[in-house]
Amino acid sequence: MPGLEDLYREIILDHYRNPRNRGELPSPPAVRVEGFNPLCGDEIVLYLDIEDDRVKDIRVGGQGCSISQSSASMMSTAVKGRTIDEVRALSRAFKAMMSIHEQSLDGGEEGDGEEAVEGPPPDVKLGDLEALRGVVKFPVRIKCATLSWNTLLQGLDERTGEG
Amino acid sequence: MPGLEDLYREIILDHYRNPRNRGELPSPPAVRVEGFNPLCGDEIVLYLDIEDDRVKDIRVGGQGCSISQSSASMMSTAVKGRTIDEVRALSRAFKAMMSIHEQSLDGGEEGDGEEAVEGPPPDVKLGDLEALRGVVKFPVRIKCATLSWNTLLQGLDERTGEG
Amino acid sequence: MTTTPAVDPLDVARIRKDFPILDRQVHGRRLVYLDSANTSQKPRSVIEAVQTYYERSNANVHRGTYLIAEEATAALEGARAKVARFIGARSEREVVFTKNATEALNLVAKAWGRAHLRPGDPVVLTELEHHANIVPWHQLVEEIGIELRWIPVGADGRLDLTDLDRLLDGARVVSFAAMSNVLGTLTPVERLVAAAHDAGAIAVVDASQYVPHVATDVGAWGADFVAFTGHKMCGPTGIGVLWGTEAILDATPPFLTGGEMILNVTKEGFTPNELPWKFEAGTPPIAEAVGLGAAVDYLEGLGMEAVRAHEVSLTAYALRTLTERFGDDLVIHGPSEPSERGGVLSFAYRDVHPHDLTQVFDQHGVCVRAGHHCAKPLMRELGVAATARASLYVYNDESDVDALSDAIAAAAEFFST
Amino acid sequence: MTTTPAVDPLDVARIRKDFPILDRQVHGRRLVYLDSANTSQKPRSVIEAVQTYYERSNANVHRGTYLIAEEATAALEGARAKVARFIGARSEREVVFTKNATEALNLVAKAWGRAHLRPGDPVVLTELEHHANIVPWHQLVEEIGIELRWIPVGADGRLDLTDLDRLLDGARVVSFAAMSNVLGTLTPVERLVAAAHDAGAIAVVDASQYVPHVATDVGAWGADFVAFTGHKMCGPTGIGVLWGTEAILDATPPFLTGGEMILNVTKEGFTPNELPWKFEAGTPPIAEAVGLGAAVDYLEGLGMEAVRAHEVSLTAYALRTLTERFGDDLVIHGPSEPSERGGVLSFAYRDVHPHDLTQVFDQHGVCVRAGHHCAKPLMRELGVAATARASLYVYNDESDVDALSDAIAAAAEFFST
Ligand SMILES: Cc1ncc(COP(=O)(O)O)c(C=O)c1O
Ligand SMILES: Cc1ncc(COP(=O)(O)O)c(C=O)c1O
Repeated sequence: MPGLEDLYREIILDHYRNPRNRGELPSPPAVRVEGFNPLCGDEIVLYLDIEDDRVKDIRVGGQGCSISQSSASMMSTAVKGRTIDEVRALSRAFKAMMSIHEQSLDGGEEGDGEEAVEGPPPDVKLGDLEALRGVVKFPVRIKCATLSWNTLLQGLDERTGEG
Repeated sequence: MPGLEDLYREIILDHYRNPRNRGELPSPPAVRVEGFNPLCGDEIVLYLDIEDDRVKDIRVGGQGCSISQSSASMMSTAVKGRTIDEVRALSRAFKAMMSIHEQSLDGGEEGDGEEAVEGPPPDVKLGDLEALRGVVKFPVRIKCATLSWNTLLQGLDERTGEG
Repeated sequence: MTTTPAVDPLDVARIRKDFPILDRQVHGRRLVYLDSANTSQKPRSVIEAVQTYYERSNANVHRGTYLIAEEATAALEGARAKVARFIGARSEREVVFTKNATEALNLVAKAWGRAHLRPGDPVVLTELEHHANIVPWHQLVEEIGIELRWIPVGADGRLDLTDLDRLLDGARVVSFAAMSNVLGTLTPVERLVAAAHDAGAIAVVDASQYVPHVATDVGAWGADFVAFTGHKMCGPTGIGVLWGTEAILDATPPFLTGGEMILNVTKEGFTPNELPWKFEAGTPPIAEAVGLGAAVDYLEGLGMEAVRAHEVSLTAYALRTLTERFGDDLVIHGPSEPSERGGVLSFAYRDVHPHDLTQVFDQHGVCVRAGHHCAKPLMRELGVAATARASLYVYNDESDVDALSDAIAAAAEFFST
Repeated sequence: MTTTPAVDPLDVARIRKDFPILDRQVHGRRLVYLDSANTSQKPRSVIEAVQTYYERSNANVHRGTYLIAEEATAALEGARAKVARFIGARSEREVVFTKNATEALNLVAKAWGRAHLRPGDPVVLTELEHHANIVPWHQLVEEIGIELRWIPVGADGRLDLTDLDRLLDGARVVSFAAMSNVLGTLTPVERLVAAAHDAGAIAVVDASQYVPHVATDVGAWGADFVAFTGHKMCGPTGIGVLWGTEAILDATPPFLTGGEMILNVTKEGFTPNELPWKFEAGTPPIAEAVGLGAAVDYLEGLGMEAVRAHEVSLTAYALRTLTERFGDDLVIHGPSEPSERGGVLSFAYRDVHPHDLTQVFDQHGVCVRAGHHCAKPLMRELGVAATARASLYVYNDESDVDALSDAIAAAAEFFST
C-alpha cells in the first residue's frame, strides 16, 4: 500500500510552496495556452516565449493542487532554455514514466486516457522530475501531474499550426 | 397456475374461427379507425356507421391473434345497435373486468398502461364477453383483448371531436 | 426556519449492517464513506433484488407471452409504480425511466425545448446548477438562440431572489435544483414553481439531491418536470427518472427513438407509443429498475421523515464540532442553519488544496470528494477552483463526522511543515 | 458458403451450470430459454461481478481521490479496455458506453447526422433493420429532410444487392444490421462498408445481433460506427456500446451533455472532454460496465469461434429436424443455409397466430417470442403481421430444439380441433 510519502516528496512540496516561473508574459508575442483537468477543476495557463525553436522563457499561471502546481513548476525549470526537440523528448520521457501505473481492479491495465505513449527516449535525463514517479501509484493524480505537460504540448502544436 | 383452458374458452375459439361482422363499410360516411398493439403487431381496423347516437353498423378488419380477433368479433356483436352511451358503459364494464388482474412479482399491482378505469357500471351485462375473463390471468394478453375496445372508443371520440 | 416533526431517530448501527461495503477496510482503517452526494452506497436488499432478477426472471419486457417475460414486465412496471408512489405522482404514466438524471434533463431541454423554444426565448437557471442542468441549455443557445438568465447565489449560499420578477419576465423555462450538490442549499421550490407559472414559464426541478434525502411530493410542488437519479438514492447505476405531468409529456415529442417507444413503424414514418413508453427507446434498464424499486422500499422502510431528521441533526453536529475544533482555519460554504440545507458540506482548510486534503483523508479511510462537483459556474461565483465536499446519508453517524474531523487535523499537520 | 474452422465444441452441459436461471422450473417444466435474440441470460460470473462491485468498490468514477473511487474508475475503464480488445478496436478511446444499442444509434443519427446531413441527403438503410436503426432516421427526415432509401430483402431473406450502385449513388450514410434479428441473415458487412465508402458515405453497422455470436473485428470491417448492446451478450441491462473511429468521433459533436463529458463549463458555454468521455454525460452505467467486462471474459473463455460453430451446427439441427417433422405446415423464414445465418428462427405454423403458438409453448416451459420483433417494415415485406421466433445461444442444445419441436406439435394439436 503506497503511503503519502510516495506522493508528497519534499521536493514536490518545495515547488508547491515556492513555485518557479510563476506569472505572465505579454501575449503576443508570447503564446498563451490554457489547460483544464476536467475531473477536479485544476486550471493552468502557460505563457511561452519561443524563439529560434527554443523555449526562451516560460511563465505559469492558474491554480491547482500541490501535484499539478509543483509539476508545472518543475516542468517550467526543466524546459526553459531547451530546444523544442529537447522539450518533446523530455515530455515523452515524463509521460512514459507516468504511464507505468498500477494494475487495475480486474487485473487489466488501466488506461488514463492520455494518447498512446511512445517508449521513453533512452538518453533523456528527467532530473528533479523523477520525484513525481510516486504519482503513478495514485492513478487519479496522474492527470494532475501531466496537466502542465499536455498544456505545453498543446501550446507547441498551436504555435507550429499542428493543433 | 392458470392453464390454457382459462384463456382459450370454446366460445373464444369459435369467434376466432368464425369472426362476426368481418369486412369494411364505405368510409365516409362510416368512421374508419385503426388500432395497433405496439407489442406484438396486431392491427385492427374498425368501420363504424353511427346514426342518431347509435351504432347502426360495424365492421372489423385487420389481423391478430385469437384473443384480439375474437374480442373484436364479440365486441362487434355486443355494440351493434346500441346507443353510444350504452357502448361506453359496456366498454367500462369490459375494461373493469380486464383490469382485475394478478398480483405482480413484487406484490404490487401491475398497471397495464390503460387509463384509470372507473368502477364497473353495476347494471351492465357482459354476456358472451364474460368468456374473456380468463385473459386477466395472462397479463400480456390483456392488451390483445382490449385492443378493439380502445380502438372503438377512439373512433367514438374522433367522431364527437373529443379525441 | 422550519422545525422537523418528531420521528423515531434512525438506528444507524442497524442500518450500517444493511450495507455490505461498510464492512470494508481501506488502508487498514474502516471505510468512512462521506461521498453520498456523489453516489450512495447500496443496501443488501437492492443488490439482492438485482441478483434475484437475473437469476430468476431475466427476460426482455413488454414482449414475451411466456412466464418469465411476464414476470420481468411486472417487475419493471411494479418498480415504476413504486417510484410513482414514492414521489407522489398521480399515475405511472408520469414516470419515465432514463439512464440517469442527466438524460432526463437532456430530454427536457432537447425534446420539449426544441419543440417549444424560439430564438430569444429566455430560459432561467440558477448559479448553483449542476452541469447536467446547464450544458443541455448551452446547446440550445447555440442551436436555437435561446437566452440564458441566471438567478444569482447570494450570501450564505442561498438563492438571491431580489430580482426574480425581472429575471422571470418573459421566461419560457425556469429550471433549478431543489438542493445544491455543492452547498446543500435547499431552494424554495414551491415559490419558484409558482413564480415560473405566473411568468408563463414551465418549471423544471432537478431533484437529484433532494429525492434521496427529503420526502418528495411532486404534486405539492406543482412543477412540470422533475428529474432525479437512481444511484444517489440507494439504487443501482444506470437508471434515472423523469417525472412530468401528463399534459407536458403529451406536448413533448419523442427523444431517443427505436424499439419499445413506437406504436407503428413503416418505411414512411412512425407513430409513437403511449406514455410513459413513448420516451423509453430500446431495452430499458430492467434490472436497474428492479433495484430502484427495492431502494424505494428500503427508504420507505426507514421513513423519509426520519431520514431528513437524521441528516439535519448530523449536519448540525458536523457544523458545530468542526467549527469548534478548527475555527477560522476551516471555511464551510453554504447555509449555516441546518434546517435550510442538506447534509452536504463543502469546505476549505486554509490554503491546502482540496485534492491534497482528500488524499490525506484517504489514508484515514475517509472518502471525501474534491473538485468542482460538476458545478463550475458556482465555483466561479464562490471564487474557488474546487472544494472538498463531505456528504452524509442514512448510514453515517457522529463517529463518521469525528473521523472526518481527525482526518482534517492530520492533513493540517501534514501540510503545515 | 464458408466452412467454419474446426474448434473444440462447446460443452453445453457445463455451460448450463453457469447460468442460474436455467435451473428454474416454469409450469412444472424445466425452463427452455429460446429467446436470446431478445435478451440473453447471464452467467453467474456476470451476476457476481455486479454484486461484488456494489459490495466492495461502489463509488462514482473519475472523481474521487480515495481508494474505492480509484477502484471504481479502474473497473469502468478496465471494462472499456476489455470491450475494445474483444471487438478489435484500436484503442479505448474508440469505445463509448451508452445505455443500449438504441442510444448508440440515436447518437450516430442525431449527433453526427444533425451536424453533417443536409436536406435531400440520401441515407441508405435495409428492409431488415430493427426500429432502432430506422426511427432515428425518420426523425431526421422530418427535421432535416434527408431522403431514406432501402436496400430490399430478397428471396431467402438475404439482401438483394442488384441495385446497390444506384441506391448508393450520392449517399451520405449507409446504416445496416450485420445480422437480422428476425431472419438471422448475415449481411455482407465488408462489401457494404466498401460500397458505402466508394459512394462517399459513412458506414454504420448495427452489430447488436452479431457481436454476441460471431467473433468481431471492427478494424477488418472498416466501418465508421458500430453499435451493439450489452444485454444480448451475457451482460447486464442498462449498457450498450458505440464504437467509432477516432476520426469520426472527433467529427461528431457531443450528444447528451452534462457532467463528465466536459472540460470546462462557464455561464457562457462549455468545452467538451476528450474521447470517449465526450459522449458519456452524467454518471455512467458503472456496475453495468463491470458486468459487461465480465461477460466479455466469459465469452472469450468459451471462444467466439466455438460459439459460432456451436450455433451453426445447432441451427442446422433445428432446420433439419423441424422440417422433417412438420414439412410444409411449418414455414421457417430466412436463409436455408446455416452458415449464412445466425441461430434465429422465425417461423409460422399453418394459420395459428404466433401469439397463440407461443402461449402454448409457455405451458411447456419453452420461451419463444411472438411479434414483430421491432422490425415492422420487414414484417410488411414478408407479408406477415408477426412471427414466432426461437433464438439460440451458448446454453442451448439439441434437447432444447427437441422441446421446441414437441411444443409446436402440442400447439398444432390444441388449435386443430
Ligand atoms: C438488430 C438490433 N438492433 C438494435 C437492437 C436494440 O437493442 P437495445 O434494445 O438493447 O437498444 C436490437 C435488439 O433489440 C436488435 O436486435
Ligand atoms: C444536482 C444534480 N443534478 C444532476 C446530477 C446528475 O446525475 P447523474 O450523474 O446521475 O446523471 C447530479 C449528480 O451528479 C446532481 O448532483
